[in-house]
Amino acid sequence: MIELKNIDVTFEDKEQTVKAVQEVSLTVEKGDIYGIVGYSGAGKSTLVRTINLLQRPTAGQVIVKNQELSVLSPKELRTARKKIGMIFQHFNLMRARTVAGNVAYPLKGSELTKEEIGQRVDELLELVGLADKKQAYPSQLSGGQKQRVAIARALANDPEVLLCDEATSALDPKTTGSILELLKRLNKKLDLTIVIITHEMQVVKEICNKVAVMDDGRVIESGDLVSVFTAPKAKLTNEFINTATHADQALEKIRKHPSLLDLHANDSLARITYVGESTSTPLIASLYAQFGVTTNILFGNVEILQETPIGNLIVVLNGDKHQRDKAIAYLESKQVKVDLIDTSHTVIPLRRTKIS
Amino acid sequence: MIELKNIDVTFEDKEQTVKAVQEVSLTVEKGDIYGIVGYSGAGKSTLVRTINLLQRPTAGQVIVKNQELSVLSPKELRTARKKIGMIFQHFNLMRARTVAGNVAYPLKGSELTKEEIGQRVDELLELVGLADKKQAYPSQLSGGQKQRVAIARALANDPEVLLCDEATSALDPKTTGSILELLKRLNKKLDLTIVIITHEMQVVKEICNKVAVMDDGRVIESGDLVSVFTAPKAKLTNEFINTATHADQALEKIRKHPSLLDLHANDSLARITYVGESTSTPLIASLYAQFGVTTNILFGNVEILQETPIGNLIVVLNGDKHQRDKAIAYLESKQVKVDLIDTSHTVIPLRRTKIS
Amino acid sequence: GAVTGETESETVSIGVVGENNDVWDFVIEKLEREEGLTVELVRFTDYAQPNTALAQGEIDLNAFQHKLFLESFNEDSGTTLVPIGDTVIAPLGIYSDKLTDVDDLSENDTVAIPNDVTNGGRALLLLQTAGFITVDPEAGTTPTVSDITDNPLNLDIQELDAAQTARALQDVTASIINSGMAVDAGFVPTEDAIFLEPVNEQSDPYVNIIVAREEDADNEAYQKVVEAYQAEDTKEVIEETSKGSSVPAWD
Amino acid sequence: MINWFETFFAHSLSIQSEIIDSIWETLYMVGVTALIAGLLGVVLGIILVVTETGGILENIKLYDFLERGVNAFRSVPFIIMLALIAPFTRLLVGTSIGTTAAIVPLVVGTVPFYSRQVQNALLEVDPGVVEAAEAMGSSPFEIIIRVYLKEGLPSIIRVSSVTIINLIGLTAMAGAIGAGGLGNLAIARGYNRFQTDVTIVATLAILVIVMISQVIGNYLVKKTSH
Amino acid sequence: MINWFETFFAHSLSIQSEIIDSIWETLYMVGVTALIAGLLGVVLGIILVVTETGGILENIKLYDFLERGVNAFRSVPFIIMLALIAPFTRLLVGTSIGTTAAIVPLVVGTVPFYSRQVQNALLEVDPGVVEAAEAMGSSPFEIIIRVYLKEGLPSIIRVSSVTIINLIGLTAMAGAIGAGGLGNLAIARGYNRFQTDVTIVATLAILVIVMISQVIGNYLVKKTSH
Ligand SMILES: Nc1ncnc2c1ncn2[C@@H]1O[C@H](COP(=O)(O)OP(=O)(O)OP(=O)(O)O)[C@@H](O)[C@H]1O
Ligand SMILES: Nc1ncnc2c1ncn2[C@@H]1O[C@H](COP(=O)(O)OP(=O)(O)OP(=O)(O)O)[C@@H](O)[C@H]1O
Ligand SMILES: [Mg+2]
Ligand SMILES: [Mg+2]
Repeated sequence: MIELKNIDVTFEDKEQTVKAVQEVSLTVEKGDIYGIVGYSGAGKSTLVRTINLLQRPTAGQVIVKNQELSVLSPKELRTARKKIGMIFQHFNLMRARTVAGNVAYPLKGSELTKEEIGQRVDELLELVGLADKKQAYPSQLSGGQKQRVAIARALANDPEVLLCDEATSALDPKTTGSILELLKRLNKKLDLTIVIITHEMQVVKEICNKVAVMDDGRVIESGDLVSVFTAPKAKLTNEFINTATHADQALEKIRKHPSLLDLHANDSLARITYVGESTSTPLIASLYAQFGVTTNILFGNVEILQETPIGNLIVVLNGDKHQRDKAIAYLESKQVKVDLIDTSHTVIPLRRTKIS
Repeated sequence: MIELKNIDVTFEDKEQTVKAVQEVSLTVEKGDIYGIVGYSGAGKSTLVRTINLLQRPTAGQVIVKNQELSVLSPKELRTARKKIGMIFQHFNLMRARTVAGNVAYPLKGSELTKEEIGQRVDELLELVGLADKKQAYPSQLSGGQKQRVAIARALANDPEVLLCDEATSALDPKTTGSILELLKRLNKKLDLTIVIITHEMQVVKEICNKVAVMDDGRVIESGDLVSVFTAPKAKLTNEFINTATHADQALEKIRKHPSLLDLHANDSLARITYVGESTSTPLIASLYAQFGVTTNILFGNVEILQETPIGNLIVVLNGDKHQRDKAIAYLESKQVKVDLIDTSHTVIPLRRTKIS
Repeated sequence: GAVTGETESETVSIGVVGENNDVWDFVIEKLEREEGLTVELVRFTDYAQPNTALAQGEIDLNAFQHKLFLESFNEDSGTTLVPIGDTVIAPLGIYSDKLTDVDDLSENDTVAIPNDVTNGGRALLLLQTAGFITVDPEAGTTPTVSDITDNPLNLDIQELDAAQTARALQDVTASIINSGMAVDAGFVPTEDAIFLEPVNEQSDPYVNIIVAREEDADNEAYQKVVEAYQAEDTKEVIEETSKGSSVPAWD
Repeated sequence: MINWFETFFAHSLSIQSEIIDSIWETLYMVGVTALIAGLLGVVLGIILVVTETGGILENIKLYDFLERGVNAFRSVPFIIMLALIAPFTRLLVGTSIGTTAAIVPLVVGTVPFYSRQVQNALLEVDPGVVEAAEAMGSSPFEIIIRVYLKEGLPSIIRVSSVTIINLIGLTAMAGAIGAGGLGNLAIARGYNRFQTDVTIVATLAILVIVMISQVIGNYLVKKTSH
Repeated sequence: MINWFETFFAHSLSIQSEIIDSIWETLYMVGVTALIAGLLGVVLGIILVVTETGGILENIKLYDFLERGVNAFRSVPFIIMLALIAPFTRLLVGTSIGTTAAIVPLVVGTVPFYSRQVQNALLEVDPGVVEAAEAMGSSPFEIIIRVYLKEGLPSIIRVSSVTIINLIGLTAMAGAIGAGGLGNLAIARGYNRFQTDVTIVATLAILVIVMISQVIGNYLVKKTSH
């Protein structure tokens, strides 16, 4: 559906040159919900803006539905763009139009009659929970309401591709949930292809089937969600996943919280990670049953990514040293990854030094 | 430090009247990090804007540092405002000034010399990780970078109160983490009072000691973080907490995911919630040791709120019916709350109907 | 400032309108050479200003108007400016692209006249002299279009900028053009006008004058200026440069 | 009182019908010119905005050409413009003198000014919104109509007020070609003939027209800003 | 060729020094007026912005008064303005005629126009940014200098270009009080005396001045927009 080939975007001015995107190649299949994550300033927005050629790449090709966009005539490009909805990071609502007017904007000139447009607008506003703000102007809306108008507008034209630049960043978790639900439904029902920039890993986990991680203008890792999440190759990806599961913060907290870390000779602190079937086996009970090792969960995060359960626990294993080793061996035989944590220093670098 | 008494804010225009804030009373003590959560459009921004009188309330009193703001002369109000930093939801950066110029804005006219201002700006930009964008203009920044400039600017003047309107909504989790860390440090070191609007429950959990929940212009619940989180009184608060732990979504997923729900006669699905000391006891191992009941964690979220661990698990308990009952009784004796989940229908209403 | 006339090295400023000042240039040069008197022209484009400026003492003399104009100015603004010497008379003429004889003017024809006070009223009186209209005698010497009491041919009289009357010939049947303008526009008044204002006793009000404030009427230096103007050699220059559009009128 | 009034306003009272005529002439010239120059100025202003560097139909050559043209027209003193375009005026309205003929130079004198004003007004339309329209596949024409004109409307109305008032000033000079109007009345009748009362009456009448246009402008700005 | 040129431009060649003088007169009038009217216009424009409904120093009465005043001044035809304020001019510069004296009516004629333009320009400054400055405890004076003027600078420069060009047009009328200048040369010498070549030369000289101001304006706009 979307193919980016060796995209470079460079911003130049007198003082400096910013290479916002560098040699990015990415393929999004029809029906994908493709997440793009990365630190602030990594080049995510710039990259996504090349997909509908709002940002013309300095080098490289953008191919959408087998058409190379940069060779299209302006008219053909417009036709192509009509099928690519976009939700902007800063909303870009028209302040002279009401909420309804903004949502109706892309519908004018379509084959729909005035009544049909009205109906469609009502329907869309209903979907994003703004039916009561129909006649309000953007200046009268809260941040999240503006964002929802932008979402409704992007969906108005029944796009085949939807580009979302932090489409839920201003929304509370519940509204976010509803919007994601909506997107998922559209994706399923209409085979809508979605590219979604987000910094909420929760959003990625909940909705994406593929994910790309950007750093400093480059895509450093990409692939299907579960493999990226369970076997991250790049250090940054790992960090992202950790910040998302909050395991790092938890570990730090545990270390700071003395009562939790009152470890005895027979205790060891460990981090347990597992994917898939293992969850169906009651591991902790087995450890006790087979090795007499008790497991105290200090922090736990077990979740289901794309129908695959993933576990991430920080536990204190208690038992005879010999038995603990056996227990760990047992876990590893079950494809469970165990990292013993040396409590004298921190395992994972917790902050980029420049920030702390 | 901050006292809001019976605040009302009503927006009126020809067509309609919006009661954005209604009868809100709230007290923020010195050194508090006060979280305000609520659905999009609940009135959070409007409420916070009354604290420095950017929004004059239609009725009610705003008292900051024992001064009622509305009776101050313009000059006194300005002096008061200089000690209240604010991070706006839409950043409000000055596009004619560089990043450094924006951050330096509130410093001009202070006693600092030019060099000292330069140093302070460098220091602040270092803190928010933007030292390399010092000379860039806002139009050349990414969304998250803009937000960080706004944060640096709000901190420039060493405020005693910091009002943050979704100060990290455009930031990736790691940068968010660093910013929160920074705020926490300032709070500890300088006794900075912080009011933070956010829709990221993670932010609330990580940084706030108090929280207020707003709905439709009213504060429907407020209090210290742990009690609100562990014993929510309002239904909405509950929903918020659930969406934050993602327990609802997990439950729904579990129900949709057949392999996980291959329950047998001896199995029961349960949700286990506990607070505080219970985590120190290896519960799951005990259940097996004492009752022969194995516990399989399908979803788990164990975390530490303000030094208090809180657990939220969805588990399958396997064992003889009789033993299971005993196990549950045992858990309850340990102050652990157990909700058995009837798998034939959903326990918690999952979506507001108007959105689904 | 105002000149007292006591010393020889003073400057006399004379307000004029427009840029057609060849004669003055000649006179000024002569005064400088023969009398050691420095004269400076202050050029206005507007007919209302030079008198006001003179009355306020901002210039010493002015020379742009005829007697009639001065009279009405004094009357309207309560000033007591006085003429101290006659200069020339510039007869108005009726010109046309379409007619060769003024008597060919017929019903509903359009006639353009200048819209400034100096020439506007005079143009109406010229039309009266030519026998096309009658103006209310009560309006005196500066009637306006609304003072026309009889207009048998129902002439459509258009008031235009003085420089436009010549340019508008294509759009009107006839234009009344001030002779100076006519020459600039390439006409020879004596040949091209289909009707020229007679220079006679009756035209005395239209004789141009040098004007001073009343108290300065006898100022020596100013008299020298008048003398230098009213000389034979000046006459030659006038005839030469005006191509017959101005006639010396001081004799 | 009435007597004093009658004495002071003697001239004005005697030319009441001329004053009324002048009002109509001014309204006619201003009205028709505003319509035509308004249209042309908006079109030209839009062309300037869209062809400028970074515009939606960037065309530097055309932009430079138009900008120079606008400046060239604005450099010619109006009275000369009157004469300069007389042949063109004659072509359009059959004559180069009179109230209707004045409309041609008034339009020519107003369009460059107004187009600049419109350009400045439209430059303030949020580029992000223009971009959003582009992303939705709007054609340049649609963007002009549905984004620039719609979003820029309050600003356009504001500059239109300014322009109308300028135009009223310009009509005073159209007296040179016999167009009449209040400005001409104030100058040719009041000022040149030292009939101060006529000047006052005519100027007040202009003021009333100016005020009314301003009030209408303000009202429209208020109605279109959100 | 040269011969043809000499014939055609005969008048202009004979008054070369007058042309040079006129250029200086124009530059002098425009320069000094721009400085003074620029300052006054910006001040007045700012007062209009801050006293308007919702402004940082809202004061509806003052606003209405000023707005009416601005409109009143803009209603008076310039030629009448010249005469009207002559006593004031004399008070200020000792005389009411000549190039220097012309500056007074030019300023009076330019300030109301420019202040409106400045007002329109400043209205486009993002209210959110003004609010941010208020939240940081900036005084109204600081907000004016450090927010309105700073953020609105590109717009102010744009309207200044427009105003300078208007002002150049206005100087043509200052010939009425003997101020000279290129516009006057073009009209009184070229137009009134049918010396087309003088008209052309003077108009071209005006055009050059206009173009230069425009180029400088464009450059400054580019330098101050980000
Ligand atoms: N117009 C521009 N001129 C110069 N640099 C720019 C411009 N636009 C973006 N950049 C720079 O390019 C880099 C990538 O920006 P981009 O907006 O793509 O980041 P992002 O990944 O979307 O970040 P965020 O999550 O904060 O929105 C940033 O360093 C930014 O400063
Ligand atoms: N100027 C205004 N005129 C009319 N209504 C307004 C105005 N500003 C805000 N509102 C309304 O007031 C309500 C509260 O807005 P507010 O911005 O405080 O919400 P919020 O809680 O901050 O939401 P979000 O999380 O989406 O930012 C909303 O329904 C909004 O539409
Ligand atoms: Mg971005
Ligand atoms: Mg908000």
